[in-house]
Amino acid sequence: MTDATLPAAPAETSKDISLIRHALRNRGVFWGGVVLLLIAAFAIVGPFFVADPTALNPINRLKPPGSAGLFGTDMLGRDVYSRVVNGAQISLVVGLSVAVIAVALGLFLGLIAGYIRLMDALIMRLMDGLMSIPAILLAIALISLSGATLATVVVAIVIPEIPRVVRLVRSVVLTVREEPYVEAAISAGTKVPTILMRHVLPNTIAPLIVQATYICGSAMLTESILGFLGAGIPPEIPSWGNIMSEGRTFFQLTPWIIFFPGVCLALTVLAVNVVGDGLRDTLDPRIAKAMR
Amino acid sequence: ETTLRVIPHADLKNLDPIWTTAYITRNHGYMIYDTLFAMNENFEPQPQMVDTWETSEDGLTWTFVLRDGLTFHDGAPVTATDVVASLERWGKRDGMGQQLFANTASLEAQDDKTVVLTLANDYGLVLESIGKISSNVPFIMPARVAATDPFEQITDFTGSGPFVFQADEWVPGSTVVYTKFDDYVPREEPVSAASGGKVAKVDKVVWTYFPDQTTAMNALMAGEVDFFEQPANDLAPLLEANPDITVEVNDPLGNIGFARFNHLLPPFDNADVRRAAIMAMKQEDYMAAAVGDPKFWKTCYSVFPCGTPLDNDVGSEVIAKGDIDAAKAALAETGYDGTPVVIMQPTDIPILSAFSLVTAEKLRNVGFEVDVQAMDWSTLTSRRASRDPVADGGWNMFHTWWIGADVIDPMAIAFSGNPDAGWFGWAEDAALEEARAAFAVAGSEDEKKQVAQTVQDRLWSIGASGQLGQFFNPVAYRSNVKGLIKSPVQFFWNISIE
Amino acid sequence: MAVLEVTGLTVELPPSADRPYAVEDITLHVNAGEILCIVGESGSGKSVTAFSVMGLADKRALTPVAGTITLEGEDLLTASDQRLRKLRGEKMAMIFQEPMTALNPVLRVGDQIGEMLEIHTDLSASARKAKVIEAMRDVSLPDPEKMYRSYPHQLSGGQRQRIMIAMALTLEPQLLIADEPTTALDVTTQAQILKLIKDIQRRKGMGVMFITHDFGVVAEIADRVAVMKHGRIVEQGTVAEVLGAPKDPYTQKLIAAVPSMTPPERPEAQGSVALQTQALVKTYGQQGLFGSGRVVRAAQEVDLTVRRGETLGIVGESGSGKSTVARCVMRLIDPTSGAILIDGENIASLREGQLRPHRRDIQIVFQDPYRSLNPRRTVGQSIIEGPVNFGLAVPEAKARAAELMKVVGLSSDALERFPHQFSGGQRQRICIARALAMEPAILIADEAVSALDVSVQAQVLDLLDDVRERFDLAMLFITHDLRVAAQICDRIMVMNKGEVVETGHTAQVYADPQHAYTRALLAAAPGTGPGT
Amino acid sequence: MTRYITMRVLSTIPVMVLVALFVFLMLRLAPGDPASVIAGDYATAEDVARIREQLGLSDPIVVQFLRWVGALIQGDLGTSIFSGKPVTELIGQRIEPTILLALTTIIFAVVVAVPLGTIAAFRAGSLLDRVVMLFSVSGFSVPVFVLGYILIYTFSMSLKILPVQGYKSPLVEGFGPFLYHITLPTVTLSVIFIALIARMTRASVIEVLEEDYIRTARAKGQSELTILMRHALRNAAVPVVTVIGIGIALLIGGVVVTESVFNIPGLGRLVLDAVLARDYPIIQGLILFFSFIYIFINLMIDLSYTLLDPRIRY
Ligand SMILES: Nc1ncnc2c1ncn2[C@@H]1O[C@H](COP(=O)(O)OP(=O)(O)OP(=O)(O)O)[C@@H](O)[C@H]1O
Ligand SMILES: Nc1ncnc2c1ncn2[C@@H]1O[C@H](COP(=O)(O)OP(=O)(O)OP(=O)(O)O)[C@@H](O)[C@H]1O
Ligand SMILES: [Mg+2]
Ligand SMILES: [Mg+2]
Repeated sequence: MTDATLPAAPAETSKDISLIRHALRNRGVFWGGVVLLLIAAFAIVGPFFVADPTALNPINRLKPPGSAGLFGTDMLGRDVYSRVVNGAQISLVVGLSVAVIAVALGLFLGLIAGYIRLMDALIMRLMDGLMSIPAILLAIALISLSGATLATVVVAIVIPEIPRVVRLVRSVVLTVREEPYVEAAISAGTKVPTILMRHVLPNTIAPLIVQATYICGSAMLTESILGFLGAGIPPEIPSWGNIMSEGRTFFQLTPWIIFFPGVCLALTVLAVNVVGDGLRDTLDPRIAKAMR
Repeated sequence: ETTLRVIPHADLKNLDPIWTTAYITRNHGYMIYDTLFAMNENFEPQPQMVDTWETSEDGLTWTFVLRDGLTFHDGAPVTATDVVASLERWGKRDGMGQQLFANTASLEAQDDKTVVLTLANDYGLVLESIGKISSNVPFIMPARVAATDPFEQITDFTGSGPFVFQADEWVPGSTVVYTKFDDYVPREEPVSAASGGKVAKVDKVVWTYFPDQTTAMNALMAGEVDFFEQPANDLAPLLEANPDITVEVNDPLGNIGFARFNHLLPPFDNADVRRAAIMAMKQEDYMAAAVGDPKFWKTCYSVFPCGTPLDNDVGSEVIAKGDIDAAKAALAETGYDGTPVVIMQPTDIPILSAFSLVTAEKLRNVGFEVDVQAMDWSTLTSRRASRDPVADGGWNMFHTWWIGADVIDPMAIAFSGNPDAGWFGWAEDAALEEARAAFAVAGSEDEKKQVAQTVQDRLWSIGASGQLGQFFNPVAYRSNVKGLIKSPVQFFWNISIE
Repeated sequence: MAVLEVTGLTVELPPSADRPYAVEDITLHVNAGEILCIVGESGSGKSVTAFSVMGLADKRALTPVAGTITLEGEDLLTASDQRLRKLRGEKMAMIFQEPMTALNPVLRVGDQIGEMLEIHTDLSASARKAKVIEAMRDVSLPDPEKMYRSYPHQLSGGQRQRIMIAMALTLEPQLLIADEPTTALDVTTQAQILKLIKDIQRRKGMGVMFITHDFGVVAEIADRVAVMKHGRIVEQGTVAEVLGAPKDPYTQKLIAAVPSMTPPERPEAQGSVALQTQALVKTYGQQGLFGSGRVVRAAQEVDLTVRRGETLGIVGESGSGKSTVARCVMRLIDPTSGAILIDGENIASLREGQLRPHRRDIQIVFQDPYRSLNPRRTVGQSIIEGPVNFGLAVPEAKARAAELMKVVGLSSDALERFPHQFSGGQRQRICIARALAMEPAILIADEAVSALDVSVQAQVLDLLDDVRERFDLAMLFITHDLRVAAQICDRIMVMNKGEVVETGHTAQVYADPQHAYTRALLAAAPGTGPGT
Repeated sequence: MTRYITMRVLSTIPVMVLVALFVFLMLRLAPGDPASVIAGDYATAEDVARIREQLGLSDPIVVQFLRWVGALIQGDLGTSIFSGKPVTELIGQRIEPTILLALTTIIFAVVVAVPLGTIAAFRAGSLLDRVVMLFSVSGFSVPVFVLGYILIYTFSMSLKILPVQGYKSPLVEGFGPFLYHITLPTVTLSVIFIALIARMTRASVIEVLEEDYIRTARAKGQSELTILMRHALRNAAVPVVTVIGIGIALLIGGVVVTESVFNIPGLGRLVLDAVLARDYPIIQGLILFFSFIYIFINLMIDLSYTLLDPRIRY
């Protein structure tokens, strides 16, 4: 009764590599990825080639592009081009760190809430509470407590994001933990932390990537809004958000101060979201099927 | 019915001009209250509610007789009792008021219309005090209202001024409505700053606060409002480009930019270090960065606003230099040990934010270690009260500005040299305090000028504060608005809409 | 006269598929008043053929490249979308395999039937309603007036399937296509549905194309049979011809693999008692703070005993509590009351930590071969997980896994592959290997073969019998397929509505059922009549 | 059902207590206090101390908290430190614009986004799908205030067809003026939700379109449009409604900026002003109010599930 002849399985060396290749076949992922890579390269290398973004030159303030610097100067006579270049780093750092922290914490809490019945109500009620505290209040409170730094802004943006990630992860866990292979692992005597890491966590990856790209984009926007409200990143540090919020009074007079960082920000947020949508389309088998 | 639609410079958060010093509340006070004396264009106190007054031979007894026809909005006549109660409440909160009462033996209502002030000793600033133009202004309220604890807010907004406050239409954060007070009897004299005949020429004044400058400007250009009290200087070119809009400077004194050191903490506990810092403060850079168009600012090296009687240049070389190299040399001599300078930067106030950044750059160039800490203005106001070391929440520097009227003479708290009663930063200089005391009793104008020069000399030689220039906020209004009054404070009487 | 004629139909698959054509050169016809059964292995193209006729095949993936389909002489492949929409429902209708998902969960069932009339007739709302109720009565749904307003989830599987049938039949189409309409249903419900379809077909003289992989069903209802394999029709003819004298080797193999309803002789098991439950009760409901108030008594006072080397079968209709008992025994859920004795020790109320040592002794093979292996882990990783948890070194565990792969008839290099690279039957065998890797004393198989077609099913059954003997296992075998139970079980336990209604030796129960429910169950098993 | 609602409402109490405690502590521990703001530039340390005393800010935090909770239990949210007005009255004055703005925004966003998402899903993978999704995502890539300025510049200053700013109550000034003034803020605020809702609708409808009952509907001969409207959308609604619910919570954040840019006297500005001035009673009252609203909306959303999907029962 042996049946040694297996159907010829496609030669697959590594599942992950093929996944990436599969994802890159999606046009959104490809082009969004290209744009993001360019921006990241610009952010890393750019600052070495531009003037000091904080150097003031008040006499030369509000000069249009061309006459003083590629993108003109702002109200303190700082070079908008070098601020935008340096801002790329800050904005990407804000976007990435908010996404990473929110996802990491949300994942941790979501796994626990979803898998351990006792913790569910407690964690979810706490999350409800967190969600009702506006980011602006947090930002100002944190800034007054520990001074305005990149970190306070990141924390202020992260905290309201966490409950949303927790909800998402929890909903995935609730369905996954009913899967027979999780029950099989329980039957095999696997301990809870291992089950979570080995069998539950991988299922949350696809929706989390999408959520993370969304958070990454919206964090960069929120950062600029905090700047607008006067509770953003310290003005000494250039970020796209605070360049725009500082330049907003000059919106009609010297639009370039807002225009250049605005275009960069829009492009980045767009690219990040396009990649996120693309990843969802390729990672979610049901949607991927429809897209074929 | 004519309505004047105004964008005020700030949100009217509360209504008690004695309880708070907020300028917007002061402006509100001028709408609904009247004062005994009022400052004219030349900063001389003129009678306003007072009809006649006389001073005794020894200068200690002052008798004031109220004008006829003064009535409160509720119809009750204004009496001497109301005046006494109002001045007493004011005297418990206002700095000049406290000084006046410190020198006063008694303040009494002799009859319905006569108030008698008896000084305990010689004091030269009686009319300057009760005719004070800026916060806190000794507004006259009904005695029952003035009976409120000065540290508690009043809840009854009955005044005797040219406009009536509409309490039920007040939306804090947004709208304040005033209507013309029909029974107000203006003086005969022509209007001159706060003094003269306060004639309400519109039926209604509506203040709508705009949190956003760009929107405020657009609303004015689109004709949705008539008057914009304090557009950002940088918006002036756009507003000027519109033929229907006039942009002009209405306040002859303007504002004085101010960099304040903490005299208690190193490195600024050393006068030489402070002077080295001041040497680097080139006013042109501050003004260009924060104000922009040179039309709206000028350099001013007198501690008293340029263009006012006490303006002088004694000891000003230190600030007039604006020279990094000189500052470097001066700092080198002090043996500065690299203690970081903590500058508090209020990010919600653009001008002060810009000042902070300019100072930071200059100090760095001079050789200071600088730590700029961004925060909101509220945090700054409470943190600046801390005398603790930096590690425990202290500070080394912050920036602010004074409206010219507030630093017009040596009595201003900004110039205090007494660290116990003085202003944040707590400068200490006995000679300075002596000179300020002398000013209070100085008789003649010349004597006053003399004392003022001494005060200024002391201020510069101890490097009390840095001075960043004199700048002017324009007002912008549509061409159908007529009759603006030149004054450091915005008044809405005498203005008509055509 | 032929209602439906398919000639030379070839449907192309997208380039990524494992073969170029879903179906190739299909020629068949359905006459009026006739039932044509299509049988064949999974993936052979039965559904594609049906969907192509209906014009419902996925346009993005499936393109007919040759052949014609005519319905009463009208060419369907060239018909416009609009014309097709008109024909669907009116002239041809279809019943789908899965009654739960084929109905829109948020619309009332009456309205869903009524939609058919709304699309194709001008009847007024009240006339429609009357007609719908009549149609529901036709398929013998109880109390149609009330059921009209029900939502699908409020009906049982059999009732839902009847709604589908009522829907398909309201407009009395000439052609009815039924794609495995009873696969998901238990035997009693299945029998009712089959009878219903046959009755209506006779009454209305429709042509029916009936797709199934159950030869019992074929024997029960078919006039003619077509056998498909790999996209082609390998044999076609009357029931008697195909079932009685199959010509094609594949058909022969299929028919040979159909298990018999007659249990073979088995020696009485003599081993020690490995597993015992005493008065096991499980009641669902009232979970959490806001849980629903519904209380389900899924298992009531269940007593069972399994000895080493013995297989106890649990049979019964869907929802009778079979899986509940298995999951309680595994302690994947907590029993409400009662005792579970493993080698004499009661594990019913042990905490998870105390349970761990027992986990080694008792293993389960789940019903669903597709979902019980983690798709992201290699087969080898899944198999060694348990032994490694219990302290076996990884290399030894791997060696044991390799050995077990041979036992279940797979090559050991399969350990490096992922589950999606295996067919359903192979996966089921991997699950068995995983369970055996723990060297358990007790093995539970929950519907371990229901999803497989007969030839694969036969292989797995042989394997189970083999390992039971080899490892002297106590086995609990859950199924709703009475033929399968007959072949593998030493003893049979019949469950109905959470209660054990009868237990006994297989041969004895089959030959002489005591309880009325057991009798009904046995009578309902398809294909028990002549022909098998 | 009633039991469920009661339990949900009751379970909000601990949440609100926690939120209240957290906010209270955060406010008191952060530097910056109203007394120094009130006292202003001329005040001496004694003045500030007296004001603190008067405002009860010099008592121990526990005492302050208990005092506040005590008043709260009697339905008193306290009075604003600055304006001296009761917090309830301040919220009352500001609630209408914010609620109506949120409402028009959600309506507008849903009306635009749901059809966009549905069309994109129906033609998933096509050029149309890409264009629609790019359009809806690009709306979400500019900060709200920049978008607001651009819209004001275009529609109010250049085309002169809409007002720059302001809010007109439909109850006082009538519906016409209300719409006239609310249009630009609504569009500004909607953009981010359009992206959110359209994306969710698309994903959800794509999934539903793969369901068997869609095939059943086709087998009946139903037209594609009716299938989308009657069968697909209804089933896709639950996640979409969830996103709308989260959107309303997000609105409270986005509305601050929109209210600033369009000068609408709403709750968003009230919070911001209160935070900047450290007007503790207003902040505390508003956060409680927000968490209440938020919990209420979540409850409504959960209840709406039972209407949208008869399988869901509580
Ligand atoms: N939409 C589709 N896209 C791609 N391939 C498809 C699609 N539908 C069917 N196929 C392929 O066509 C072949 C025939 O499938 P079909 O569904 O007709 O099988 P079946 O005989 O009905 O099997 P089962 O008994 O499992 O239902 C299979 O190989 C299947 O993978
Ligand atoms: N988690 C649960 N919560 C509530 N009720 C449940 C749960 N699991 C099962 N039930 C109910 O318990 C009853 C028995 O279910 P069980 O899964 O044991 O049936 P089964 O005999 O295995 O049926 P099938 O043949 O369909 O697998 C059913 O009515 C089912 O609806
Ligand atoms: Mg099929
Ligand atoms: Mg089961």
